[in-house]
Amino acid sequence: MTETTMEPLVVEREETKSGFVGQSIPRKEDKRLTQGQGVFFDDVKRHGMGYVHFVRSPYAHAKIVSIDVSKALELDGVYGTLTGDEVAIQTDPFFELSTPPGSEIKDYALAVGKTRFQGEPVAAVVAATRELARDAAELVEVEYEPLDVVVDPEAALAEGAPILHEDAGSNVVWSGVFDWGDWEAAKAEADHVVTIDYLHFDRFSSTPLEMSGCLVEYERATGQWTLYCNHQMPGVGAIWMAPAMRVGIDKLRFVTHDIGGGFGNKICLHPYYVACCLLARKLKRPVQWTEWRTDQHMANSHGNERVFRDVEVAVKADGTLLGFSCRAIDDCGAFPRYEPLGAIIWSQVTPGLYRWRNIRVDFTQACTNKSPVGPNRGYSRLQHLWLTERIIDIVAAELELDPVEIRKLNYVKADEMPYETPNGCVYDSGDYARCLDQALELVGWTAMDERRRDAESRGKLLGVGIGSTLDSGTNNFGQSTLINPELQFSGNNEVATVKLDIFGELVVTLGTVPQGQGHETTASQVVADILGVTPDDVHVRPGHDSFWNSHAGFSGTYASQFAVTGLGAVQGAAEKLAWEIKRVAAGVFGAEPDDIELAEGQARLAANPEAAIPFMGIGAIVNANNAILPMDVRDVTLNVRHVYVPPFQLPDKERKFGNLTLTYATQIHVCVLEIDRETGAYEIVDWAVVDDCGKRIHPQIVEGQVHGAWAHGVGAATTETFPYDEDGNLLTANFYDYHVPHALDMPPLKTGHIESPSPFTPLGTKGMGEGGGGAIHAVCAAIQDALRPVGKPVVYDSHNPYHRVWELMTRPEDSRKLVTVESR
Amino acid sequence: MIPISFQVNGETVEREVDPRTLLVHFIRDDLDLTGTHVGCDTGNCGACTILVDGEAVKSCMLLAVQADGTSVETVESLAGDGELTRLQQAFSAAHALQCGYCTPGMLMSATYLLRNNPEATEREIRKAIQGNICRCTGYVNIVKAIQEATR
Amino acid sequence: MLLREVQYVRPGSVDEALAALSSHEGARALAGGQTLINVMKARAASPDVLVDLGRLDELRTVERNGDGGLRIGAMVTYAQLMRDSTVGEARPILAEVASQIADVQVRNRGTIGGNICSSDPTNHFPPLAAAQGWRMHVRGPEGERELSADEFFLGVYFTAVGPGELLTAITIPAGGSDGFASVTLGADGTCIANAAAQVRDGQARIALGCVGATPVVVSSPEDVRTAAMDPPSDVHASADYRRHLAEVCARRALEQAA
Amino acid sequence: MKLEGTRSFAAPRGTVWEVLNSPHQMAEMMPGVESFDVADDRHWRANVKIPLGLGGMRMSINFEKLEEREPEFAKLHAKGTGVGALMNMETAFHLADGEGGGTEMRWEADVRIAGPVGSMGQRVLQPIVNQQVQNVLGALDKQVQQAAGT
Repeated sequence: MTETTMEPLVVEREETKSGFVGQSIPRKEDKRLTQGQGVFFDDVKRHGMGYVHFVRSPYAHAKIVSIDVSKALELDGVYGTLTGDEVAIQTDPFFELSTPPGSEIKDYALAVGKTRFQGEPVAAVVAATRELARDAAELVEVEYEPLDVVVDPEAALAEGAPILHEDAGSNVVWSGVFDWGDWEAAKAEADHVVTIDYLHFDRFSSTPLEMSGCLVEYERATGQWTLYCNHQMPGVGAIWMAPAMRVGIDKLRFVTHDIGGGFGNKICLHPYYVACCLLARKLKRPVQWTEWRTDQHMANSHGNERVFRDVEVAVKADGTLLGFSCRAIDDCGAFPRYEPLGAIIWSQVTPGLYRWRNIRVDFTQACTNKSPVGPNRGYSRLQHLWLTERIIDIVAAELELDPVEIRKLNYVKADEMPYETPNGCVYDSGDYARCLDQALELVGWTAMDERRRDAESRGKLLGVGIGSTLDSGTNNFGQSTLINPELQFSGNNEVATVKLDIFGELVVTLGTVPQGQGHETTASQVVADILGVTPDDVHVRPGHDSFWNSHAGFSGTYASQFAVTGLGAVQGAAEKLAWEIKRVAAGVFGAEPDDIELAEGQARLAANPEAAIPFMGIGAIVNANNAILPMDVRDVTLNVRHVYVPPFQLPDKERKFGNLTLTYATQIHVCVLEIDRETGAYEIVDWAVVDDCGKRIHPQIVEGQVHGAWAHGVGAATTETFPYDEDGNLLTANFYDYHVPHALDMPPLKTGHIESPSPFTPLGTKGMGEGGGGAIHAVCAAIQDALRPVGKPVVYDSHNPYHRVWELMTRPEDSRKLVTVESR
Repeated sequence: MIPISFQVNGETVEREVDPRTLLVHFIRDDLDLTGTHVGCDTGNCGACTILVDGEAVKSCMLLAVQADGTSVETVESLAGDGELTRLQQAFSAAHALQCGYCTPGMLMSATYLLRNNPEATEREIRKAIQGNICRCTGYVNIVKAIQEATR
Repeated sequence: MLLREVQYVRPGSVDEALAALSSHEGARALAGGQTLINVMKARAASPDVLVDLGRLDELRTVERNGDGGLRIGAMVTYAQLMRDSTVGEARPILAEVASQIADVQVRNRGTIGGNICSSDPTNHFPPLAAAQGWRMHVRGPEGERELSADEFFLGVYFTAVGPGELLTAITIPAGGSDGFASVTLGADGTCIANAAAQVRDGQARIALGCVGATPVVVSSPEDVRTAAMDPPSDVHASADYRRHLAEVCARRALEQAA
Repeated sequence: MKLEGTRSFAAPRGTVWEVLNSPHQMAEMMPGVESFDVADDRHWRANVKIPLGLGGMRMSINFEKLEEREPEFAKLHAKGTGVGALMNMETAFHLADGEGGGTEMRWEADVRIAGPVGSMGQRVLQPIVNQQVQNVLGALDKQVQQAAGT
């Protein structure tokens, strides 16, 4: 077995710099987390609290005829219940982002009148213990009248399909055509037009190990709710919840501490949280809800499933790609919630990594009787990037082109950066070809033929696949206006505060809501360098408390942006504080602020380091001894706030054109796998990934994100899937059937990196972490490569369990039918 | 309710328990040792791994009554004297944790491995943590950390 | 998670266990609990009384029979099978197969008796039991019965162990050579298809798992195609694919045995 | 999940019809019936505990007779609740005179299970349902024999 390579084999541009930024210092979070002292929401208890258990619909689509909670209420230890009828009276539907018909959809905390997916909560019960709550939930009698079910998005759009939302009158949430360049001209100019009838990006989710939940306290005196929870974007949660609950946004206090993974799956928790808030108010006691694994799989949020139809690709004889067109049908499940943002978010990476200029996508999003979707690591871009990577490999296979050469020929070049895409996005920096070369070298590209022969001698088919992706980070929320011109969102922002306390302690609060990304550590590195202290001297408050932590409209941890927005805010705040400290010291020494340097926890005269005031002294002077300060320094508070606002413009709504994200990190994967000729079972035997996310604040954390994104991709490509039967039963509602790769499933990993600093961000960093699904693309490509000798089947699905591989290899003609080449 | 008496991290615990209470819930809710986590409802994820009489087990597949008369070790026992164990230090040094939710179970599985096989190979390490799901790290740095701790 | 109400008893002897099992119709034996407790968490099955066999050390022994076979107590864990030197010498396949079941934690609790009594078609030991001619020793109020695999496995989650009865041990006749092969969901994961084989005096006996409610026995891989299988179609494999895998597993198990 | 089959009985059609249409005889046939109430001749309700090795799976089942054409055709609907699951079954049987005064029965059933148990997958459910159907048919044989004997 190849030894796992932990350190990058090739390190480009090694920079020696004093300071903590760029160093993999020990994480601040680790001390508590390795001792089991992390505080996750389910660890929080309150006197007299009741446990919530949701009664969930076993039907994917049914009319609710009646709900009878009387037997549940008779059980000893039951505190009360909540039903959809109460919810419909006490709250308004959550606002919808879409234009009609999607905007007409009514989404409440509990099902009102009918249920639209299996696992949808129809009632809630609160009891003294978790077990009793479940006992009581079983006693709630719900009479359903089953309705016809539709689980396929294309079937949902067909004439006569069962309609999920009568108010919308259609299963269409949103549709629109994206048309950039001149597709018809490109097609006319092409030497080959490759048509792919059908591609399917599968449904899965990152299934964070910690389930969703909250503990809610209601204070009657002030009408205020406190939610100890694990919402990863509470600001947005509040924007959904407060209007629906008919209260001001300040009535909702969100407190998070440690969160056991989010990956986007903890953004759409508002229906559950509203139900818990109503229960806490109704029952006059704290209530606690912990989702169970089966619940999470059935009814939390899945990643978007997407079908691509009639994909046409215009190619020149030498392999130059001119453009493509397709229809995309996105399946958002029973309720849009965060959607239809996914209908635009993909266009952050419209051309993928390639230079084609003529792209036309006819996009429709449909509702089906399945779990609602929500943002999921790589949200909406990985589906589209998978499409572009599939196109490249299918085109290469059909035209007998080398998958490496066709990529290099068509990749956006390093010297073209910053590069404006056909839809106005600006790729800030990067060198894709160099990343690819490095990845190929790591995996031993030149020895691959020998390895193929060796595999063959063991009854195996060896395949190599490339997955090249972009991780677009720092959203311009103006993109929402491209789906709904009425929406009043644009730009982005993030907040941090840094203060120097009375005894010299440096305290940082973040607007973000970390779930494992090490924000406490990286923020302390940035602050330490600016203030001349060590990260140990900087206390970054763990978690997020919306009453403590200053935050802005887009605060949260999502969409690969902390290294830009979060640390941009931290940097700004630390610089402001540095200036205040210098002014205080200058005031004391009768010098100018520019004469002061900050080092070793002191403010001192640069010309005479002996003249120094420790930070403790500065803190004491401003907070407790400020009469000694000159009048012009008395505005100093040593408690500063900075809002980082990226330089965005409003996009052009007509042309759907504009810069939608600030940074573009790159990940290039190369997967090597072996398929058992007799069974279709396969094993991933080697893997290399090269990452470029600009300046790296904490290389180890960056690598960790690369590892995680890789693992999610491998899972999605191989054993993680959320399939439904025709009745709308989810078939993988637990970790038995939804197989998450474990340590034996994951091959050794070789990693490398280059650094192309972003010219657009304060620290030269780029957002990263989502990874763009690179591993999915690489596995698909490797399977297709391995199967070339057995009839050259076409890998048409993002998820390829053994049985699908077996079908591909035994009936290659079935998938070959999907592709035609018209050569002129 | 059934009376039980057992050792938890070296201290005697005597309580009455409802037979249907799972050991993991007893540890978390009754003993307030919240380092032991719940990540699934089918015994697959290993976040609830503890040692019972020195054997690694999933505490969601044991009833609290079954712990009667045993000696239980949870993650809280590892740095009992305030000093992180070699393994805990290696986890931090190798960045073997991100969100930290799987970490307690992972540490207990690794502790069990190292007690029984202090010179485990990479393959043995992977096999030893196969019952512990991590969604953040792809296991790369977890394997590395345990390797560090074997040296 | 969150079980229904249940009573619990922990007998100190097999006789006490039998008495407890007989005293209540809804009583069930709790062995390692690695299946039963999960099923109870799903509230799919709900025994009224759990009779915990955990302290019955008399069921945790491995012995060599006079005829060179093995007698294995029903409460012997997978981990015990893996490290037991008698097993290692007499029937190393048992240790090899045990090491592929689930994970370390489950192997520390899960028992050979539980594996066959739960009679899940994807389990590892039922095909071995059928291929190797295990005898299941079932004790009840009327005394002890001895059953072959054919008599023992009745259906999914369903065996010949009746109310008030208890599987106490299995005996494995002195063997020829053994093999086991599987295709799993993830490395060492749930079996999508599996097969066990034994060759003794030139005679092959192959038992297929995952393709019916109970193990399907054939005498050669060529017979798999025509064997009376009823493989389920599910998210991991279609019935046809399972049939094909059964054939491959049969051949591989036999190759290992031969 | 759709199931179907045929079965021959060594008893006249009328006898088989009677057994199949008597709620009480029906109750005797079903595995694990704990209680049985007849509301009227078209509706009845059973509490069952389907015996599995791991412990019983409890369900409360409501039966409704949808259609009958004595003595050749009947259609039943059964809806079961319990264990966080819902079972919906529609079953129909056609009776015809068989050889030697016997009866030929052709039956079909469409069983749908929803909820978390439904989600556990066909792997487990399909064989369990098959098993229960075999039990019911076996019991039906016995009942018919008894009825024919008396």
